[in-house]
Amino acid sequence: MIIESMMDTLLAGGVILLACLSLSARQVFTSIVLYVCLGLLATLIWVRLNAWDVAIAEAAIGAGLTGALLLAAWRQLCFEPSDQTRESNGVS
Amino acid sequence: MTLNKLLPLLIVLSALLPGLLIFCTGEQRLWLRRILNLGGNLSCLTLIALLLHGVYNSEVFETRLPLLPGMDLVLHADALSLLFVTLSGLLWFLTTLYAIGYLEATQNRSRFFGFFSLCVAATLGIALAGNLITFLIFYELLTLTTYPLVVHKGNAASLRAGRIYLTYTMTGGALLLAGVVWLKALAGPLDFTATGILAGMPHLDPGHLKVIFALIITGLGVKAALVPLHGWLPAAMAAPAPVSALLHAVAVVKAGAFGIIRVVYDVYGIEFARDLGLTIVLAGIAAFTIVYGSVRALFQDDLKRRLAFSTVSQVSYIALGTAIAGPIATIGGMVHLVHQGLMKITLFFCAGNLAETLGIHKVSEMNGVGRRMPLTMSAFTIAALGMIGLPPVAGFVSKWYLGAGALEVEAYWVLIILAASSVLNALYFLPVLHAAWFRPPNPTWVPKQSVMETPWLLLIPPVMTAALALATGVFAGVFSSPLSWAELIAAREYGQKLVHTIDLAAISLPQLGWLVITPLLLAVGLLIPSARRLCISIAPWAALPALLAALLSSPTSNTLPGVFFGSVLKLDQTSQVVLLLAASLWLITGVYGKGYLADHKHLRRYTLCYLLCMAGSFGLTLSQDLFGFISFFTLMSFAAYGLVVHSGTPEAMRAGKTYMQWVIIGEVLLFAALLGLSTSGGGNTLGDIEIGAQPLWVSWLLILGFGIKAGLLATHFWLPRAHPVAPVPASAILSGLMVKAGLIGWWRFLPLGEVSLVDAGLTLLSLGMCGAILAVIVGLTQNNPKTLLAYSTISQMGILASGVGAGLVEPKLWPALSSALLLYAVHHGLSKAALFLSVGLTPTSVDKPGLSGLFWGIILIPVLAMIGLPFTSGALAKTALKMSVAETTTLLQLLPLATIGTTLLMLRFVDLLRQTNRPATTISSGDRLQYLGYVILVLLVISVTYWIPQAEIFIEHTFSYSAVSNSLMLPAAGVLIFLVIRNYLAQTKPVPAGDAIVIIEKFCDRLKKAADNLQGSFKIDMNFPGKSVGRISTMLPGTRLEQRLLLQCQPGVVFIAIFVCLAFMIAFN
Amino acid sequence: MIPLGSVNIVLPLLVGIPLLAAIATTVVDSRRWRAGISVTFASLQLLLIVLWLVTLQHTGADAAYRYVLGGWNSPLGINLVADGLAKVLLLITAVLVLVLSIYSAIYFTDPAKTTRFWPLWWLLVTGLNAAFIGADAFNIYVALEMIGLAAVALVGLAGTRTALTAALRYALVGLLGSLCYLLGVSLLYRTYGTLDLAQLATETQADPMTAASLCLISIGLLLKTALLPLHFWLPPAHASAPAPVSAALSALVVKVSFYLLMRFWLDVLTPATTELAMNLLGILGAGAIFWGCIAAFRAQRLKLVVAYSTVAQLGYMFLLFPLVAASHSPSSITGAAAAAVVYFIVAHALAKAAMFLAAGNIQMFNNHDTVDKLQGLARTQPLAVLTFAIAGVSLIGLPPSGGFIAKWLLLNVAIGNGVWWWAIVVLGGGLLAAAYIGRVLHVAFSHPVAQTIDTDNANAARHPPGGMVLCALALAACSILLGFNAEWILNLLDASVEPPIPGVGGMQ
Amino acid sequence: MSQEMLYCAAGIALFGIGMFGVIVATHIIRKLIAVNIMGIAVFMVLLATARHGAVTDPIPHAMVLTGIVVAVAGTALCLWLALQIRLLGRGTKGEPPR
Amino acid sequence: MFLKLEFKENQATSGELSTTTRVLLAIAIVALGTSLIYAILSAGKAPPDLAAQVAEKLDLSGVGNPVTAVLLNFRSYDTLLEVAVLLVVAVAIMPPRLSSSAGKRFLFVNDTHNPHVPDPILLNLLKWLVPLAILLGGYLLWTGAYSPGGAFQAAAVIAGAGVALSLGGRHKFAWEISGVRLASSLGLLVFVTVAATNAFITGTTLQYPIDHASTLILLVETFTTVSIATILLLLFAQLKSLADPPGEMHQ
Repeated sequence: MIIESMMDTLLAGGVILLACLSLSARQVFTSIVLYVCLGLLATLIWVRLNAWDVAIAEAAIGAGLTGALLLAAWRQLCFEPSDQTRESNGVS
Repeated sequence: MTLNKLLPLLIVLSALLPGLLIFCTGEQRLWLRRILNLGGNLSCLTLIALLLHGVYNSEVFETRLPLLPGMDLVLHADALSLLFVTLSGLLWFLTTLYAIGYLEATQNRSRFFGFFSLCVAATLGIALAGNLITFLIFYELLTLTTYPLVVHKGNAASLRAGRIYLTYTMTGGALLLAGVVWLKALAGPLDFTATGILAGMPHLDPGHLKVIFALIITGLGVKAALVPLHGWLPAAMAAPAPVSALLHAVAVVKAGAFGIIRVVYDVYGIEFARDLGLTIVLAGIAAFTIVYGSVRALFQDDLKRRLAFSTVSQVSYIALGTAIAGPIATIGGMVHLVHQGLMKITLFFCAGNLAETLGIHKVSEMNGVGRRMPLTMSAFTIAALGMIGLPPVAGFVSKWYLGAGALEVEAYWVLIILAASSVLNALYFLPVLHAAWFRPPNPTWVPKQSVMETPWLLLIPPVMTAALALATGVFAGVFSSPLSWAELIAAREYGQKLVHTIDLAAISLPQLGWLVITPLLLAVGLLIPSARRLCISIAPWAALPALLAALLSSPTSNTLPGVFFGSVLKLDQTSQVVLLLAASLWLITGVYGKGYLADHKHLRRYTLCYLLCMAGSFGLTLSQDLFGFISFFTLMSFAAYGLVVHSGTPEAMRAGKTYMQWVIIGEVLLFAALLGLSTSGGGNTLGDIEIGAQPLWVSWLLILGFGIKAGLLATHFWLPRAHPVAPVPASAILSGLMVKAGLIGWWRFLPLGEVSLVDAGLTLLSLGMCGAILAVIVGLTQNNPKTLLAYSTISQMGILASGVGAGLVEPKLWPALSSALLLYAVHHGLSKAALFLSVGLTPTSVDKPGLSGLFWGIILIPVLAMIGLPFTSGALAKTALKMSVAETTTLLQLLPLATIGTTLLMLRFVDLLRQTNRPATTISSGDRLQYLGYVILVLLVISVTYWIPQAEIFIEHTFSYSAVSNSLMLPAAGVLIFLVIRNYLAQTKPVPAGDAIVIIEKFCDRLKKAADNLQGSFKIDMNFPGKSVGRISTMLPGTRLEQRLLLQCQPGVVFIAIFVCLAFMIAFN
Repeated sequence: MIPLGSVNIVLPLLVGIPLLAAIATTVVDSRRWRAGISVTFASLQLLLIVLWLVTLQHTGADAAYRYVLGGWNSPLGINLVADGLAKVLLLITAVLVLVLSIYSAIYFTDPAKTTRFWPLWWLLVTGLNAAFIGADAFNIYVALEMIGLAAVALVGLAGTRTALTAALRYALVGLLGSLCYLLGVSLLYRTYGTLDLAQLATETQADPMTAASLCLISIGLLLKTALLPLHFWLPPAHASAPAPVSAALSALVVKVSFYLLMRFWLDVLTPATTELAMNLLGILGAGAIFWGCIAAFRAQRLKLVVAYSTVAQLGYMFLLFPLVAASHSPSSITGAAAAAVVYFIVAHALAKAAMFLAAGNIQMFNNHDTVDKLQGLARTQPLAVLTFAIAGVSLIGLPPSGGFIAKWLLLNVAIGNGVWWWAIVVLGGGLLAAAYIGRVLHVAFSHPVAQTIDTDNANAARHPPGGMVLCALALAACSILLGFNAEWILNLLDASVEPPIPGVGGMQ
Repeated sequence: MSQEMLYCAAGIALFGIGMFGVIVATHIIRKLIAVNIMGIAVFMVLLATARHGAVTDPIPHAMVLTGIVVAVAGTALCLWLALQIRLLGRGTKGEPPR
Repeated sequence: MFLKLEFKENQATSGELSTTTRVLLAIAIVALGTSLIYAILSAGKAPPDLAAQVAEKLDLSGVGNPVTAVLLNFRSYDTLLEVAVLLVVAVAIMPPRLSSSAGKRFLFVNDTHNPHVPDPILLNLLKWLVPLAILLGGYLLWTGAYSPGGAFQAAAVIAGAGVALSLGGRHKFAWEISGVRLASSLGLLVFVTVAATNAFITGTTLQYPIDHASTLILLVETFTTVSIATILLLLFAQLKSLADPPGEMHQ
């Protein structure tokens, strides 16, 4: 029991910590990465809370896909597309 | 549904549907539009005829549509609504004809005629509305449909007019709405009933009903152009002529007036409204509007503006008739609804014709226009004469009934209003007629193209309306004339048969009123260009009735119930003396002034102020009620401003400013004091009030308030500034008479002889004494003889004030003291006036020693009287004072000091007068008038005090040895002292006039500068974003202020703040 | 089991029809088809609702309808409910959807835009209907999100930078608001174990949890309703969206969250509400009225004027709360104050939609909508100005118009309960509204200044097609017609608006 | 403190952090992360609530599943809008997007 | 809060508020949160929640997994609207133009122009990973009826595979746009159709006939999975390649 409740406390604390870190990170990229970590930690919590369905969805959508979306948008937003990429007409 | 249920709706639809259809017609489809228009007109008229027939036979016509639960849209035809419906229908027809002619080949005619019809539909709806809610709906609809008409031209002026119109009417509409909702909440559905709904509901709180009445009447008053709410009407002149005609004659102003009739009669019930005391207020406003509108009309050169102000005035007849609250007056008011409509629409048609045909917009351009456009001007003339109220035109009928109605309920003042209004109407219409018919025409006008002076469509309507106006007057007694209808209505509203006969002999105008009215009438006469010269020349004689009354009349009292909540004018022994002083001074200064100010530029203005002051001073002398007193006091104070600033020099302006500041302070204090007096004393007239029961604060306020006028120390600052700068005769009046108004005030309102107010009395006493002495010291340093005299006035008034103070401390002294003070006041008034007048005299002929001696002789007489040498009025006054204050030793000991001071001042005055070198000229006729006035005054100085009945008891003592020796020794001491300090005085720099105030003013200036600086640093950028056309804010398109708010106080923070607030408040459970 | 033929089937159909329309317009490839489908479906929807309401009137069935979706009763399943309030809102939604659909069918010509517009439009309608008839707190959350995201996407459809920025801001606000709402709902679920509003209404007590959830729900919804200090997002979003979208946003979308607020405060969580908080809402509403009017008066763009006018008009609705607090009426959601506000909502919806459409027409004609440059509009675009003016009449609250009746009812309640200061607010707001409407009309009626013809504008400007003009005018006419008989809508509400007994209620 | 209470409290703390982040952050991605954190917070409260009784309650689970999808949808829409603005911004070098 | 929105990389985490404001803000939020936690702690005993009811009715739902039962039967209306929400975003983001030159390929084309040489290991990995993910998705979909898993999870996994494929560098998105429109609305369409059919069969919308419940739910789930996967992939694709000039997206 004690171990379990310690684990819960750690998880809860970790989530809060990650949230703080993610929001106070200097670089947007770091923020995103930390957020993805947060999502994964949340998945663990969902498992702890006996919510397997949610955990799967969170891992796939909440952390995974959202993270991918954020990263994709971040690349577009935060970098001026160089001429080179334009000419090559591709998106790296 | 039977026809009875449909007919009212059909009438409204007969105007509404053509309107809507016209919107859909193309701009160029002339004939279609005309057919629609006239078809609507004619069908409307037919329906109205049906309705008339039915209502006369007491059939019921009512359309009822559900609107809300317990609230229906009711169209109901009764006699009153028919009066208005018929007028609207008829004039709509004529105006349409006119408009078709007027707007030929202009733009946007479909829009115009569409809204025109809608506007009439709304008017018809107003007329037929069967309850207050329906009325409100159509009333607002009218606002909306007239707006496009007002702005039809689309130029800057009409847009401005439209904006003003909307602002006024929207505000009015909101107030009306508030009132109606409130009333609805109290009284349920508000169906109009002939004797009033609310009369049958005694459980309602009258206070609420009064407020509601005020709300509703204000709302309606906007459209009816009651005076403070009339601003939109003259501005709306920018609209095309047919619109103005309709607006003024039928639609808008009449809607307001009609609403007032409805509310007073059918909602409140006339008797109930009278019991609530509402009608008298309305009557007052209406009366004021009548006079005001007429006066404003006088000064307009623009013809349409003149007519507009005439409308402001005339429409209020309706409200007046309603508010007088007698059956006959009601008839007058209602019949005026029709008559004014006919006459005013004629006038506007004519004005439109003039503008359209000859381009005449101004009265001054109308010379000889009668020859060029005889038919138009004939119509104009008939209507104008009707407006004035000349028989047999329609206007006479309404005025007659109004007057008779007023007499019936003993509202005599209405007669004065009617008379004044008629005179004013004459004043602004007759010159127009004169010019049009008797002056040579302007040669540059377009000559007549054909037989007609102007297109026939423009000509027929005014001629017809003029004919109608004449006919309704001539055949007023005929069955189905507007008058008969109005009688029918009034009979239904009052639920009684009417009594037509009134005993006219029972009416008499209060005689004392004439004392006040005479100068006022002359003042009004000054406004008439032609009568101006005459009025100016007889202005001094306006004081004659007062003089006669003071000399000949026995004490009487008159009550004017209609003025100022029941004003009382009373002539008793005391006021007779004061009146004598006032009348003689006014007369003398008037005569003197005629010489002094001959050929002066602003003579008219001066005379006007002079007359107003005169009326005020007479009025306040006679008034026995609070409101009368304060009103006349105010009149005098304000009019005196004109005298003070008359010369227009910078000093005069500065003095005027100081004067005005203190007058206003005084007014405020007095207002509070009299209010307190009225509430604590339980009445408005001196007979009713228990003066002795006044609270202490009232006494203090009275002392201060009147002290300002009386030049009491510490409130005297305006006096040494204002008195010297005025023209000499005005200074004489100011110093001789007006400062006494303060004294009269104390006399009337302080509990003298009843209660002992030790603190207040001692304060007054010591202030007076200090003033008496300090003023001497400051006065001695002056170089200007008039300033010196002003300080002398302060000193003398100080003595009087200390006398009053003594009376306040020791009530038992008062009977004797009052006589002494009166004597002293008369003495001082006359002598001081004489002294001032002497400053303005020209020392003639230095070369003729005899005459020179005579000159100095007559100049010295008031000086000696002032000093109080034996056998002068001064000696009598001083002895009397000394005798009556015998028990107040402090005062007694200080009086000799004051006498010495006066001696010093007078000697210095003579000194100054001698030093002033004036060129000797030949005596002109003006100078002769001056000398005449002066000499009469000097004679009065010598004699008057001995005539006064109050003086009798003191006369013997004056001739006693001790008194004589006293009055010789003290001046002698004064002469000695003067000889010692004379050289010193000559070198002293004069204390600036107004002494302490100068320091205060400097301080204030500095403060203001500091404040300006401070404001500069916090300057708020109040740029109006609407003005900057070029800049379109795209990023955050809020207003600049909002941007600032948001940038400084982030929405997120606001969000959290609201969150916290909400949480707190919910948790607060 | 309820037979299919029962009138109740209307409730799920109200969600199903727009959803099907959304799917159809997504799949179909032609612009004309999309428009055709939309107008058909909109007519169908309106017809359905009208028939439904008429049937209800005739059968005189009970007030609140429940439809048990999936046959699972309420704590487990989701129910749909339509009480008087919802019926009125559904009706007005259907009317507006039809008119706006017709308008949009003409307005949007660019195929790239129609591909997006129609599905989004119908999804928005789905959300609106779902929110109005939802009886489940979480279901309402989903509907709210749907409305919010669809509205954001529709605002973004304008494609300008301003519009996109406004849309982004709107989206963030919407998300924040929804999350607050969701947290409140989860706390409610935690406390009472149910999400059904009717059940909650019977069970709620004034305990801290309920208060906390009320607070969270309220703040979320307030943010979405744009009450005064939280209104910052509304004017840019509403002003920069395409005209029909603006109309729908102002007329319907903000009303949803207000409707929910009404629900929660007056019905579901009433025990937790306090008079103080209700008065706070009222004061903020009064502030919104004044600020909105002032800002509208000062705004430079016509659509911004209209948008700020929405801010002001929303303020009126919030007067509901203090009025209810003052009336101490037990059934506050069907009381006179609520009836007044619902009437106000309807009147405002019609008038505001008409106004936005008119503004859209004007913008299309001039290719700009800077107020100060609209001189002579009354001559060139008389019908648009007429529409604007008529809608303005209703907004000001002049008779005869729906706005007048609404204000009349509000004033009646305010005065009847002796809270006259709210009456002053109502009247003063009307005057201020007159000021900004008057300003626009003033410019419109003035002579056109000698215009240097802006070539850019001249090329792009075009006369709005007659259909668009007529749509706007029809809505304006409706808003006037609404003023002629209020009874019908009030009957629909099942509300009692009987005024206090004469002389007894009053301000004694 | 029971597990359920702990996660409830943690959820509310996360909610606060997220809200602070939404308000304070200016970068759009950070704002969106904050919004998502708020979402996770609400889910945590809900899932903790599911453990409130004796048996795990599936209804909050379903709610959270729905919530996750909605959150992703909202995030995607916001990001897309931001990208659009950025795209337009590239064309016009003007004032910075606000 | 939303006045200043930045898009470019910046270092500062909080640009527009002063420190004082932020501290005040933090205090306010902490106070709010504390009182909220207090409210939760002070709440009384657990209410009767719905777990028991769900368990009781689970047999009637046609599926064994209570979460799936709630999602697709008890509260399927929520799910319906949720799919609609996804459709909202899909439509909003959808590229407006038809891809004319995409060779009518539904999702991907080989990106031969990409100058970046993809990592061969990654490419090999992807060759295995993508089919595996699709298989996993199918499994999750199938197993969702009895154990954790279901339409959303399946769709997410499949979409993840697509994301990975696109990140591999060898492939890029090529939308046959009407196909995408159809695919994204298919789930909803089937859902609505089933609901309507239910109404005809059982008389109540969304009420499955007990016998066919599991089949129908699986049907709905399958098509929903397709739609959701398409939409999620579309979201990613649009965010990833939005910077392309619109006309040249597919050559």
